[in-house]
Amino acid sequence: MNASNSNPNSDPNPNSPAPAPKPRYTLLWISLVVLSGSLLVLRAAMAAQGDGGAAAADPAAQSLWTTVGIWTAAILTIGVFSFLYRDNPLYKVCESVLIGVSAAYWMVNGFWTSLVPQLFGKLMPGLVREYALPAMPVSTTPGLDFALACVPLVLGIMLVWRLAPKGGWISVWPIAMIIGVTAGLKLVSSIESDFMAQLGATMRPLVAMNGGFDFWGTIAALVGVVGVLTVLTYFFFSVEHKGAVGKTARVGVWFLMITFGSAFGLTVMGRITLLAQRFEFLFKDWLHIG
Amino acid sequence: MTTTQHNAGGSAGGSSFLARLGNLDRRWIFLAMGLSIAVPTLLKLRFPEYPSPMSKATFDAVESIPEGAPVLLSFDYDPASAAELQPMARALVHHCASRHQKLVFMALWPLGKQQADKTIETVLKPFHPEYKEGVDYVQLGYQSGNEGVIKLMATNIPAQYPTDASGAALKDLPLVAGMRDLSSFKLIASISAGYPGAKEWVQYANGPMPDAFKVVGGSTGVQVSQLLPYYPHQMEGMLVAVKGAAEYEMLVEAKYPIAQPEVIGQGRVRMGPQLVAHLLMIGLIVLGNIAMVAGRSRGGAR
Amino acid sequence: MMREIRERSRSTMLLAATAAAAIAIPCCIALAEGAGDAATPAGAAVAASDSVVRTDRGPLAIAIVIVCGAVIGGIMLARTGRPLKIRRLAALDAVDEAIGRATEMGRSVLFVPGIQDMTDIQTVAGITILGRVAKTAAEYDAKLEVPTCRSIVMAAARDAVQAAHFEAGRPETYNEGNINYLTDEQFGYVAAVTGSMVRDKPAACFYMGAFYAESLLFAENGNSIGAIQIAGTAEPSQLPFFVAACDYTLIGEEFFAASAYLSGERDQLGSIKGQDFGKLLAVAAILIGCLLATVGVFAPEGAIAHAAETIKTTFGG
Amino acid sequence: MLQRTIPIAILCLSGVIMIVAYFVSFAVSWSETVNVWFNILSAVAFVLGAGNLLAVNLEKISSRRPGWAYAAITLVSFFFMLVVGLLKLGAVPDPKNPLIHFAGDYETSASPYGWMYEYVFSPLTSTMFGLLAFYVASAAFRAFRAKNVESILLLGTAFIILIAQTAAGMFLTGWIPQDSVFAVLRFDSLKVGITEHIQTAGMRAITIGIALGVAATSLRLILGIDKSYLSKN
Repeated sequence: MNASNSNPNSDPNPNSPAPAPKPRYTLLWISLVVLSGSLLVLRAAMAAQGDGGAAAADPAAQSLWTTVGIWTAAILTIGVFSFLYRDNPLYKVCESVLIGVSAAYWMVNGFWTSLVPQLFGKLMPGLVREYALPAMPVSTTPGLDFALACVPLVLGIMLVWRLAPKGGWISVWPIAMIIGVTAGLKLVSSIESDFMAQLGATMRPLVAMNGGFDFWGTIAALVGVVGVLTVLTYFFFSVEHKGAVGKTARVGVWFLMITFGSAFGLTVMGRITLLAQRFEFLFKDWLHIG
Repeated sequence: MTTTQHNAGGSAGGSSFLARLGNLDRRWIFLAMGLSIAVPTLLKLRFPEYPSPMSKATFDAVESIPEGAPVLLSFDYDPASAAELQPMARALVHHCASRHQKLVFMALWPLGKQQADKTIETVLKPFHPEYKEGVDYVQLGYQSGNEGVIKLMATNIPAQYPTDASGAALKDLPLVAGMRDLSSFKLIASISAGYPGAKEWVQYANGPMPDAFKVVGGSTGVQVSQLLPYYPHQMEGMLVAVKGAAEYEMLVEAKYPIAQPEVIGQGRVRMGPQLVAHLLMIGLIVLGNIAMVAGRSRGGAR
Repeated sequence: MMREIRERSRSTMLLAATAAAAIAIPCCIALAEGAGDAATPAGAAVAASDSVVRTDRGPLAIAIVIVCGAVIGGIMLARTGRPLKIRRLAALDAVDEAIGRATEMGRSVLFVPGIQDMTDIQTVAGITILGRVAKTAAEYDAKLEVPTCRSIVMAAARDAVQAAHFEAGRPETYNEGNINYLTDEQFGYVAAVTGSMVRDKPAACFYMGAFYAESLLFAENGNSIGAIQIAGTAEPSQLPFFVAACDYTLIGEEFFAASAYLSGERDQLGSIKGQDFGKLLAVAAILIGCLLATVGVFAPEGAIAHAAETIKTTFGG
Repeated sequence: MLQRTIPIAILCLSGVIMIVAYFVSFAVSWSETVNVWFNILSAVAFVLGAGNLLAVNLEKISSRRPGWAYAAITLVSFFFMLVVGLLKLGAVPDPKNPLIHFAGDYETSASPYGWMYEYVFSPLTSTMFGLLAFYVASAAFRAFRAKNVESILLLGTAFIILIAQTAAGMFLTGWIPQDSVFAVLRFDSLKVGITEHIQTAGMRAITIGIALGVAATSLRLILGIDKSYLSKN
């Protein structure tokens, strides 16, 4: 780190583009993929048809769709994995489908969970209750609700106005409001729960007594406070990291490195679980093995 | 993925195996990783677990509240993180139900409600049939608003949740009819995969009323470093990743055995691939360093 | 030009005064109504729910005044014309180099402003940095691609990049089509961005904003195409991955300082000084708190132990 | 004026109001109200996003740029999902109000929208997420090299935590008695020591720094010093 913030492992000379992989590797990889792929498909096709796990109790038509669904999911799963080998048409299809489906998913979600109940439901409650949300509670202050719902409506129109040929600058107004509110909220909450609370949590006795003098407890307490102080020193921008400040900041960097190493190690577990779950799906739900 | 790594060592020109290893085509690493997870998954390998202090603290936090007291369970994750978190949710619900706590389920993530429903179906209904909806447990469901939901619940639960997930008014449900704010609960457990989640529960629920209830959290491995500063003062217990789930499962199962152990044994099954994959990672780190040293001693003059 | 500067500085002063007053008002009220109850927040919360002003939040109000006061003080100090020394951040020095390299190689520059909406201050800081990166890119005439995960971020990013082109004196080279919305879904966005990385092979990748699990997916794919990668985030959980896999990383506070640093404006540099002053106060508070608590260990019933406890509760620790 | 001064004033005012509201009892719920506004606003903003998505992909298709077929796939899947979702096609009727079509549940896997979620959207996203396991491995191999003190600390800590996370830690050092002086050398104690003391300290300092950074950035925006979000038409 050398008291600067370039990363310890950065490669100062990133590789230049390289020629295509050697043909013998390509052949090996392709045959590996084709072989395992055909084995998988064979196994899946031979597996009991249509009892896709949980859906076994469902009616026959449902079961067909479940089978189709599991096959679709399996192919898409393998398609995404294929990106690990190299970019390829199957991955590109998966990517395109994912972009389209997910963009629409969030739009539909926004429409039915935000726009309908919170905007239309306030602007024209009768209509919404009649056609979409019969269980929507009747408001005691319909006038106020209407007025409050008009604000985001107007802001929304201003935001979308940038599509219009003239006066697109007006869309900066709602963006300014969003940023302003965010700034105000975060200013308060970060000082309250991050700044003050963390300071309070650091203020601990530097000596641990557990009946008598607790050696390891004291070491732990000292490490905790020294760690916070040295890392904070690293974050000082006004002073160059030289002399005593530099040495302290260097210790701070060590603390940071241990922190990051530890966080990295802790994360691995979750990532592996996620992958294991995908394999569980392929083996159990699709191939019916294991 | 095709470019860089596999030929950058070409300059060594047919040199030693170790030096070239430094520029190993990363697809070999991918293959090794794939196998190290796929094989144990297929063979269902299981290893013993030893409860860590944090998992034990979580267990003790639940044990320390009076039996039958109300508990709020917030499902702040979606299916993407269910692999790590669902085992915790199952064990936690079984633990609470075995102690006859009153359970209130809710979600800060849209798909968290689904996860809560799944947990009710797989754990609560089959193994604790005495639990009646509305009396012993309530499913409030999801409300948008992130930490805003917590803030409002801290002062006024009915304002945030006029009805439960099925549309029944809160005042008609005996369990929650008299609840005004979060201080009605003795324990709040947030199983979370990010924002909003356990951190927000600490900030906005525990922050304004630090003594009203205990907060415990389950989190994915990646989130844990964000939550560590809050343990053990603002958060009494923490379950970390699938390992935390596995350890907690052991603690719960030892005291409250369940008819079908596999229902709350998912966490331990998923620890199998962990060992092999972790060993692989350790091997890779060692290998990378050997390769670096070998490469350095060869190319030292450059 | 001069008139604009004058107008700007006048409005800034005006706004500064308004904001300072507005921040100070609640604090004054809080103090007037007696922040004494603050030592017992739970009790105060109940009492405060009936009054107009949340007296239980008195300590917070004071903390806000102190922190904001420090930052405003830093800005005022900058305006006196004293020389401002801010240490160099290697990651920022590398920005020009990375864009220059991309230009030389005839490849594009990729800027990812995180996956959160404008309701996250990290995204706002990311967009600020985008403005500076875009200005350099416009000067070098490098192609800058900005895929976004939110529609509003796309709108804001377009404004910022367009402004940067104006500032660089090359409004004609601004191309709205390089700043696109992909999808709100985290992994859909990742799939699209990593896919295009592998295909277009940008020579420089910037990741500035709020990142979650995608950090390593971006960074490892960026590495595989040999791009220079500069990351900045205040998402503590993702810092390890950026630190391990990118060439340069702006860690937490550095990321926020970077947006001010890159502007080169005196006011903004002054605010970094203010941040430092805030840190100095934090260090002092920790030292005093620890000292009192340590003394308190030896005299658990004494006044010092009581003081230490009061301070700790006031901070909410 | 309209393009610069007013947005700055709006930003300043809304920021200050939110700060003040935190200290006023009757304004406690204001942040929830604006949160609702944001949700609506971002839902409205989808018009911008969808418009852009359409424009980009249609342009690719009409100009027959390389990969235009994939753009077509994107559009088809987008429209299919959008139409079945917005119109709630094939939704399961609400048992209480079977006659109101739009009251139906469109998210169960029995409806086309739910099916797409369950078998297309969800496997794709979780597999993308699962790819991380591979990248974590390659990052560890490539980046964890003992080049200097800092990187030794980084990789050493990761090494210890990785071992301690699994049964291997117990296998290697589990024989050291818990109450002996050497108990600190047990992998599980090392892990607890590192995460609870060093990592906590590091994260605390990072968090304090970030809090100051957030506060300063927010203030810069509220005071109108940072105006990079403004366009210059």
